[in-house]
Amino acid sequence: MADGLTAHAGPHGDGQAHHPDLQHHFQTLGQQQEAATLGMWIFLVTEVMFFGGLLMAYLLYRVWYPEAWVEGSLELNIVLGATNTVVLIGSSLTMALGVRAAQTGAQKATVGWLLLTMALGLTFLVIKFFEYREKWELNHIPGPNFTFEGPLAPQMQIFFSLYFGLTGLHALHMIIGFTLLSVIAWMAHRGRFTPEWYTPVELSGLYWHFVDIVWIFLFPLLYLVDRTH
Amino acid sequence: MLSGIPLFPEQASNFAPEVDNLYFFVTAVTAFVALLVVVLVIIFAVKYRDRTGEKVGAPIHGSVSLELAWTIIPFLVTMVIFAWATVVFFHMVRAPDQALEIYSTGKQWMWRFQHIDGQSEINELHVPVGRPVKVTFTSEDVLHSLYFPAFRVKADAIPGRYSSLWFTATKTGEYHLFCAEYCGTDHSGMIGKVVVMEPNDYQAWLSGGGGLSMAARGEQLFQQLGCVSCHLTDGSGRGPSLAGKYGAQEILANGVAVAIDDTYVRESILTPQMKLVAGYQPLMPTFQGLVNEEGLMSLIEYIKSLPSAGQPAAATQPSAATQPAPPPNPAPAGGGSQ
Amino acid sequence: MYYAIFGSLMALTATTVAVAFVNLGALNFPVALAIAILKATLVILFFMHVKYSSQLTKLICGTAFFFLIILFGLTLTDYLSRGWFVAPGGTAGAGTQLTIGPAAPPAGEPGAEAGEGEAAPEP
Amino acid sequence: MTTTVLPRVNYLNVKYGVASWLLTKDHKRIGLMYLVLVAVAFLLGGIFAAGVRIELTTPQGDFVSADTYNRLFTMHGVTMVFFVLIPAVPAILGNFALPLMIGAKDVAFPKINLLSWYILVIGFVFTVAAMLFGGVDTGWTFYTPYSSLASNSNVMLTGIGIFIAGFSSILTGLNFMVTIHRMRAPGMTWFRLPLFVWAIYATALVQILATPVIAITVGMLALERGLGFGFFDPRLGGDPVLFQHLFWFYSHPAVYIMILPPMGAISEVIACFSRKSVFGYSFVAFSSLSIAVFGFLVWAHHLFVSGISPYSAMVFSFLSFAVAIPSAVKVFNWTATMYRGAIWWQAPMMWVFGFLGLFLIGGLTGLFLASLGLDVHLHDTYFVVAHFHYIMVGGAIMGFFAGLHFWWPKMTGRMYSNSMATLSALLVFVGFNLTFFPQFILGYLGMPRRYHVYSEEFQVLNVLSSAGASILAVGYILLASYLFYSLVKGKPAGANPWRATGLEWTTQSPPLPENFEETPIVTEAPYQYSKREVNVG
Repeated sequence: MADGLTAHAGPHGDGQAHHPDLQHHFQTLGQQQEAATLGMWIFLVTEVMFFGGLLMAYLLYRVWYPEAWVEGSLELNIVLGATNTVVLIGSSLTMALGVRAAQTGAQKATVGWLLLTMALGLTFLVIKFFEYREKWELNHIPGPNFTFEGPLAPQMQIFFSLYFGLTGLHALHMIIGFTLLSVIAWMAHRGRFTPEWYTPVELSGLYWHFVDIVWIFLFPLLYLVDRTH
Repeated sequence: MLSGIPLFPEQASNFAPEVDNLYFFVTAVTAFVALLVVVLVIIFAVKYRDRTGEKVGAPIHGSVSLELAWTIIPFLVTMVIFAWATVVFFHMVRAPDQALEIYSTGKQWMWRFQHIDGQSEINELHVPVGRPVKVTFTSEDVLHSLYFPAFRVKADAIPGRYSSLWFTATKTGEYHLFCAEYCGTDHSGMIGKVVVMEPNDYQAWLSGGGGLSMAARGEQLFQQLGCVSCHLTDGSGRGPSLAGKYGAQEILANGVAVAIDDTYVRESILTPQMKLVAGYQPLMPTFQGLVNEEGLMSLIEYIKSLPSAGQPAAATQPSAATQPAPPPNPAPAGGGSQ
Repeated sequence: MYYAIFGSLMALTATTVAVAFVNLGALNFPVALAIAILKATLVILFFMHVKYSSQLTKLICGTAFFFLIILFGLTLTDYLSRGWFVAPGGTAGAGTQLTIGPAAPPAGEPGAEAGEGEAAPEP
Repeated sequence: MTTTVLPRVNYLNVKYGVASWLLTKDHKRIGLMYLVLVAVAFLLGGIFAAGVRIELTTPQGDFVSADTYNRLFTMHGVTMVFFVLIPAVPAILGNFALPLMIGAKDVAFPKINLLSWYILVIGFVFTVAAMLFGGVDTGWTFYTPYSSLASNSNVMLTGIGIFIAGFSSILTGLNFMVTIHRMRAPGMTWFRLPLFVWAIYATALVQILATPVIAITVGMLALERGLGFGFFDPRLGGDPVLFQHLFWFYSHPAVYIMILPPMGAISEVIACFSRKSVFGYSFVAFSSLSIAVFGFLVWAHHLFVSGISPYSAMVFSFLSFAVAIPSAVKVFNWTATMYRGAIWWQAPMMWVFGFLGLFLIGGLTGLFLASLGLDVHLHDTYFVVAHFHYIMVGGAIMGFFAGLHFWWPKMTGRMYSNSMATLSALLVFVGFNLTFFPQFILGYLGMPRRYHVYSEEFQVLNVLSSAGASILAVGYILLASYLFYSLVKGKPAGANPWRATGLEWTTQSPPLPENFEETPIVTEAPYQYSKREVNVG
């Protein structure tokens, strides 16, 4: 994907007929875009498997320790979790609109939607930070200082390990996505994109939606195990 | 044993001939295939050799029937091996009921064996010839693997749970005992010997050392740790009666049926709240740190030794009649049973 | 169209939160998962334009989930069948259920502290 | 001097200086840079192996201490698996040959390609640092709880190295997959692709799908070891066997990352030196894909005695037998390819003969280990060690050398000594068998692997094994010598010294920086040896 993003750095066009963003080893701009998009999709496949290892651990221990899972989920703040879900899905919407704007060549709108997406992403991270801080104060961070009142403490530590593993990895992806978007927004601001070539916007959009999808699963898996008590 | 290069370890258990026969069969099949291919390659390489590099080969591109033949025939052959090997494996997994039980713990870097009658030994295991022996074992630290090459059996020792293996020794003598799962610095020193004895000699050996039997030691622990104050045999205590429960099934508070086996007893002592029997309050504290692996094994042996208190050990009637009757169908009871 | 998708996603989010407060017994987990899958599908199909993309993209999407299911499914063949063997004649071992038991301990007050005092070991 | 006959402009001399290499985006140069890196790692891993074999010549632990021995075999495994076998064929031969074979100017993402190399270097630096600071002693399998709770060696640093190196593999796979999808020359349809390309495609599939799982698993291990998180910790109720599941979900398919590309190279070489098209092209192509897919379904055959459910073991045993079939199909097809060929005994073909013999033994002994009843006895013994060395060295490394000797004239523009190469192949074949065949017997006798001190009755076979290892070492040193020598004194090879088909042989040796003067147009299936006179160039 980085190649798509930095494609402007190496316009080796030997003839004027070439689009400035066409890299020398591609025949056409279409080929180049298709390659970049395909590369991004394949990258997302690896991301799915990346989360897969943690999710497998989640699945196993949820089957083994259902009571700990219920109790663990009750420890989490459902209001903040739900708010973050809304925020993140909202950011997916603005991202999709941003891609649409880039596609139609609306430069200002593109920048605007991208900035809005970043703002929502930041909101998510800030809320997440407060959630983490609360867990920190309660000594719910797994490790030697982990404390939990009750007979399920060891299993709760596994629950919180998975909670922090999964949401931490997700937050890391958010931070990467945020950085990516700030570069893209800057490029959009500089007028780097045209309706013929806006691949970087499209690719970072795919990435952002993927991060959103991960959260769509994490929210019910972690926060909504069983709230009937 | 040192004369020349041996090709096979000694056959000293009921499994050894089974495994070796399978081994010979697989060796024969694979050697046949290997020779077939190697001979063909050599024949082709010599017969069709072209020193000039100028000639071209015959225009042959493939043959679907040949492809199918060498896909299907090997598949069928492997299925024969698969079926045979699986039968042998399940024979190894299913210990006979009347097996002589021995407990063991592995830790860096030694094996400790505990006989039910009270004898215990380190890096040495005495067993009688001709009688099924089941070894139940766990690890106190990292993974180990209990391996008797002459018996062709092996299983990993995993901290936090029980593994088991069984064999019937068929030949008296001394054989290797290895740790097969890498466990740190002195992994290759975590070895010992298994001594197969005539039954009479074994009895003599057993009575030579002494102390209490495991069940008796388990009973002592049962008193010391206070288990006895709740787990009354008549079922009127705060905890379920344990008499005759080993090997039966219980319904848990969350509606799941579990078998009362070594692992369940162990878990119930260490994490009593995890799998609570339906109809009981979660009152029992954990005994983590208060009882070691051998103590756990003794407790298990004690619970095993408890005779059924005249009650049917049926799974649908997990608790004594004196308890507030837990509904047999747990689902509607829901949180009520807590 | 994006707004309509967003609206559906919001509605589904509200549903999944609401359903979490309803005791459906064993169904809570499947329902929550089904809603999450539905939401993810909407995002993939529309926000990520897969509905309008090439067969190859669709295939790649499918591949990811296919192999994820292989990872989960084949690992669970181990965990879900572990209980089968130890039970003498038993059918369902402890690990065979995937649902959250309806009789999970009540929140907050598992009664452990009380239990600690009452049934503490008296050597 | 004959150097003047080399093409005046080629990718090797178009630019000079260290920077022109370190900043290159040319897939051919990157391939050579991988070759250098892998050669260093191979030397390092070989030195560790030598230490292990010297120790094992006597039953007592008299050469090194137990701790040192444990570090030696661990670092041997880590280096060879993650820094030799995983990158060797896909990243060296794949990088060099793949774009040439499909008629592309470069891979799809040249910058990512260079980045992958740097990532591997960084991973290697971490791993070497771990070794310099005292090494790591967990075995390359890093089983918990030893690795997370007990070992006091540099697990973290090594883990970070492997985590980083994993991304190199992922990005290489991604790059190749996109390249094969999007960069084929006009007319290069899927069924005109050389079989090496099919093999690389199947490999890329495994790299993309399996590698992330090892990355996250190592990450979980690091969190558990470093911060006290609980994922596998039995004290918290975690399951150490889960680590093994996740580890082997990667590490079993990883074997196919190692073996599939050499299989592809074997198909190329066998067709060329038999002067025939590969027998059953589509069966060989699809067997690569089915090996890649089936390879994901068999991992728990490493866990038969690790405490998994016996029913699960049965399922995995069945699937393991199933994955043997496509490999067998390949061997039968290669053999059939030679039937009524015109077999030209050149060096690459000698390595193919060696490969066939060793891979056959390696593959067939896999059947023993897939058999449940036998695996109980054989698991974690030297039988396993011998089996996977037959696959990974006898198969993957021999196949890699077959490919390297085949494409060496294309890479460097020069020929090596054919007789030296034949001798080297012979030495490696003989030395290898002497080293590892005794280990099958040792394994059945019950000698556990990773033993520093062993029982005296195992000594004779161990001495044989160590003796074989020294022959093996001579074979490798010879190989390195004549290849180096050829760089300086080798005769110019010409565009097509083997008179092979395939697009890579239509351009000059060494190729132009942009590979072809003009984009080739493909009009026929590969391996048309019997049809027409091949361009001699």
